Amino acid sequence: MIDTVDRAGDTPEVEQPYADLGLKPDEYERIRDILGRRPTSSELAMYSVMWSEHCSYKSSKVHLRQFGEKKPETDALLVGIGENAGVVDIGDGWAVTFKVESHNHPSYVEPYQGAATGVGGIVRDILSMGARPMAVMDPLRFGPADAPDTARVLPGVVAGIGGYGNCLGLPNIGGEVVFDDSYLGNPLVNALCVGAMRHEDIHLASAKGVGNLVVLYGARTGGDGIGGVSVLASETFDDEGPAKRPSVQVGDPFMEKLLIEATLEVLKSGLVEGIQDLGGAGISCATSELASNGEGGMHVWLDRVLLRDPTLSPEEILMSESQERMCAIVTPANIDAFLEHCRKWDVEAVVIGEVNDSGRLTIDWHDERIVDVPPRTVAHEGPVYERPFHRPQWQDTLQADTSDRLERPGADGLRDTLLELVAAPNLAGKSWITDQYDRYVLGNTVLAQPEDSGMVRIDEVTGRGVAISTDCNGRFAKLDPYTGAKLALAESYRNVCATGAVPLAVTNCLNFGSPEDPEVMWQFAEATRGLADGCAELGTPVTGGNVSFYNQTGETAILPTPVVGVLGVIDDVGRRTPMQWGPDGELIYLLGDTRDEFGGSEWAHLRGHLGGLPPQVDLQRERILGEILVAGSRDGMLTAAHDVSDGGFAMTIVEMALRAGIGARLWLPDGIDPFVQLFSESAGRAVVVVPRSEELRFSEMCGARGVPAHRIGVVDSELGPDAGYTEGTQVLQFGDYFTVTLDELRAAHERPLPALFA
Amino acid sequence: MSTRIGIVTFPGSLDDADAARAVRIAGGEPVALWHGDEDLKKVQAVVLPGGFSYGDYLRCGAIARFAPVMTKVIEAANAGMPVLGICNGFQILCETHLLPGALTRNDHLHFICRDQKLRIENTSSDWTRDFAPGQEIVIPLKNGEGGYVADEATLDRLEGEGRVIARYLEVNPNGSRRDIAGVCNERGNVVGLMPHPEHAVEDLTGPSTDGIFFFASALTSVLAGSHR
Amino acid sequence: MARVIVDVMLKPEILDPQGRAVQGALGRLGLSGVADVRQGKQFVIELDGELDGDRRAKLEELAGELLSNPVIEDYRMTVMNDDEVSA
Amino acid sequence: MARVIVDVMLKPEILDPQGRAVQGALGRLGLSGVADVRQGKQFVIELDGELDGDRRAKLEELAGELLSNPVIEDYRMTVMNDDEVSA
Ligand SMILES: Nc1ncnc2c1ncn2[C@@H]1O[C@H](COP(=O)(O)OP(=O)(O)O)[C@@H](O)[C@H]1O
Ligand SMILES: [Mg+2]
Repeated sequence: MIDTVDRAGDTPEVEQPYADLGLKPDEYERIRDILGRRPTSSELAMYSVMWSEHCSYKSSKVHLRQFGEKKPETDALLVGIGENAGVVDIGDGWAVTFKVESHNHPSYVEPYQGAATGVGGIVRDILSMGARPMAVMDPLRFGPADAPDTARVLPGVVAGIGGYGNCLGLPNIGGEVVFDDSYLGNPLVNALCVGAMRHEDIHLASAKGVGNLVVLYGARTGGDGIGGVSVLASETFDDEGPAKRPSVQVGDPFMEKLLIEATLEVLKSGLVEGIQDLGGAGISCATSELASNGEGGMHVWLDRVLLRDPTLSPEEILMSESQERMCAIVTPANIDAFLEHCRKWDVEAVVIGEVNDSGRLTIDWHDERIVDVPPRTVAHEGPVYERPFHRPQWQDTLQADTSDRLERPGADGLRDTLLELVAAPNLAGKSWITDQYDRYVLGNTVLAQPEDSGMVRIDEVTGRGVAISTDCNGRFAKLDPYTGAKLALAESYRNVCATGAVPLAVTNCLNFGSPEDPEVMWQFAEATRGLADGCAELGTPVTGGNVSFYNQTGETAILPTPVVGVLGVIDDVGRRTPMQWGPDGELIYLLGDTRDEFGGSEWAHLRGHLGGLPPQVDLQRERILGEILVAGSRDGMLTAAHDVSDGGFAMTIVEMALRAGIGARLWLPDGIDPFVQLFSESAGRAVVVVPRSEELRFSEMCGARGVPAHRIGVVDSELGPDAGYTEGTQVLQFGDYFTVTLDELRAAHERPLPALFA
Repeated sequence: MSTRIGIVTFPGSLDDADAARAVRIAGGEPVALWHGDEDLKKVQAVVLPGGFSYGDYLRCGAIARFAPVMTKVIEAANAGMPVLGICNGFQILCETHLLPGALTRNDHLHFICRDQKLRIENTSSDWTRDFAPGQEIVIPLKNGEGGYVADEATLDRLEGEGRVIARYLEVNPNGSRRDIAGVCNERGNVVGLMPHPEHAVEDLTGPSTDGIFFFASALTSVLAGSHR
Repeated sequence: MARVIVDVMLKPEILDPQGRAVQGALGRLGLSGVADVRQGKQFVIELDGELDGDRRAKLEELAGELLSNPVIEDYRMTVMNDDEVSA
Repeated sequence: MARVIVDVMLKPEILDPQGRAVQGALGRLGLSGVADVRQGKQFVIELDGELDGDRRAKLEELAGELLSNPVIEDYRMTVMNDDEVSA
């Protein structure tokens, strides 16, 4: 029997399974207070899913507020936090929107589909702002590269991201692949999408205009991921056998492609008053958010929803997470035209409701009222927790256990150390993965992997474009979450500057363990504070993001992993700085200071050590370094640039040399331990390549801004014979210490991933 | 008046805008054709672009082959109009049997995107006449089902008649028989090519600008070939 | 009600990389004596009413043209009418 | 000699975009009354010798773990020993 509003009023005593739906007793009581009666089963479904951690941000909200409170002054932000994705002004009437989201737990259960639908979801978020999706990126974290479960998860995730993104026609322009023990039972699959639009095309998720129609269009609604939001996103699954696994959502990228084209057409034609994607919490989320952001009321005929599975109950329809669906608000005058565009693209569409100003969201099922709620209480007024947090007992011990106790190689061990690092799974070439992604489609990709940032052209006439990088070293964040978050931001910022783009805005995906663990909550609080402070210092506001909690296996949380994405603008992509260095004789400079910093470094990681402090971070210095990199690109002073991070200076040089296929001679400065010079992971550094003609101008600019610029090498393709190799052999020569051929480096660098996964 | 080159958009076509850009850069006038169109809008050549028409769910190109516009494209092709199928377009041309053979799952079972070296083997087809004989080029390749297969007799005939228009060099990226990257019909007006010349038309966004020659060839052919 | 099953297989002379990969994996995972594996597709088609002469001919045609590609694939069609379907 | 056929289908509740695409195409190409299409995989496995208890159990296990993905798919295994094979 259908549980109607009337029946709920008459039967206050009915016991409801709120706990099974993840609601706490006091949360259930609050719902009863709001409604003045017990909720119907449909209302309970809506509240439970919307008040889940995933949708309500109940544990993180009090911390995320800082992103607004500490927001730097900027004119660039057209739409801030709170919408599906923030919107940034990039000039010339163009706006871009970008956001990163997690799909961690589904990707562990079913790697291919989990990752695929992760891409699908973030693309719809971007689309729902009115933007044409332009590119995707995929920051990934896995367990140890040689673990059997990684062999199950990684290929599936990669195939899923490629399978969905390639079929959708979005170039993949970057991402991350990091291996660490802590992700073994809990990989991280984050997906970023960036889209572009003209200022006047920005759309918001709001149901404006009494009498306007609510259209649900796209795929039919099925039983996918019912309860997935609350179960998959809010609970860990270690104690659950396969039998209890919730059903999996399957993506249909072809449908999503049609949805994109149909949506962009109706938006362009001015047929849409408000628009919202359907992601987690499906129709519950879309209707309650649209209603509370608009006139405040909406009526829905739920039985009109087109179903894939006719046996679904109204509760299930409300909670279904079927993919590839969108919801639009359309005036009655425009509805026929709207439906015509949908027909053209073979997209099914149906009017399921109407906007009103009743202040209520009412939903009928075959003429019976099953939902009657104030929509804001569902969408925006969920519970907010001040979760207790405290600094872990072990934090001091961890920080005291510095890498000084590790044995460092002497001068004769430097070469082997380099070859070891070059082949370490975290630093090895990722082309086995990225070659499975289309980086060319749309014809606007200017930079993609393995460059510092992905860069796409937005305006074909002027060449205006954007660059994006995502970064995070979770080991740094574990050693000191506050500094670790700032370091993630600093690296991402530096990567964007290295390509010549000016950083404008930040998105983030905060991947942590259980918020109910006060020590994890401390990591979260510290990381959030660090990121908010860092964004204030760098003048780049946070425009949106995502929080993913409960990333843990048993009691063990993952490394705190605040993935930071920085977006920058470049007014002519033709002036980008690539990482590939040019012809012989150009000079190689190392910018910034190198200190003895190995806490959380890749070198220590390879020795199974994590302890001490992460590298120092000085965002004012990062900012100035960024200015130099941008000015160098703009004024044509740089041939190439590449940021220094994991693996240190030596790794940066190797990557540049391999990209170019040309060797170089490096002279290591006296007075600094060569091991430190080569492998320390001090922040705030970059390697740039300067033509001789620009040398004076460039070093004067660095001097004037107080940035140390060490002339540290020269591009040299004819070093081979001098160094004892045959004519034509490309060689890197590191001072008097050692030489190594690019062939040897390339083999070591490219072999590991195919050997593990092909 | 510039040459009108039609670019068909099927549901799921992805590289249609890129093909249009390439036509423009080569000096032609791109004309959008829709899969449901019943006429070809007076175009003088047709490109079937890359992508995943109809999701490629059944078999690449299998469903697109039956689109209304294809009836007209087949007619025009049989009458001598230059038709180029790139990637998914090549798959569609094989499904329609305008070209022999078929494209199967890459032998390594992965989608692959790489800058691919090719040798142009035939410079008399409508889409390759602007190349120098034996010219080596680099253009992007991106596909999951690009392995060209045909029976031995067909392969021998293709070789014998000079209808292999391009061959993979250095790396065979998908297990194609005899390293075949593209073939043409007997008349040389219908060409199928697995790699993507439309992604090699600007220094900024491609590994080279070698791809332009394919489109320029078609313009040359149209100008030269009203006799066809 | 009728149910039709169409099995589509690559012709024997066409290389089947998927089948080969499966064969390798079966062996590695401890199944001995696997001489060959071929991977094909199976379509299960539910039809309203009986599958009579005309529709049957149409489906046969589409099985050979749409569901399979005669250049590389063979198909086999099995028709179950009515009561057989429940089986 | 034994031949084993393993049919793998998406579970009924899982979206099958491939099947849907085929259903649409069959309809457009003139086959009326197509109520549903599901697209699955078929593995044809040839084995040396009879498929006895142990190896049969192993194959059954691999059919449920390797050939199909238990999270989203069901499988059905048909074993033909010896003389049946030639059929
Ligand atoms: N870590 C974060 N930093 C900044 N904004 C965040 C973060 N997490 C979530 N948000 C913002 O909170 C809002 C709600 O997020 P979410 O419910 O994930 O949106 P959606 O359902 O559209 O994906 C969005 O505007 C999102 O950008
Ligand atoms: Mg959203």
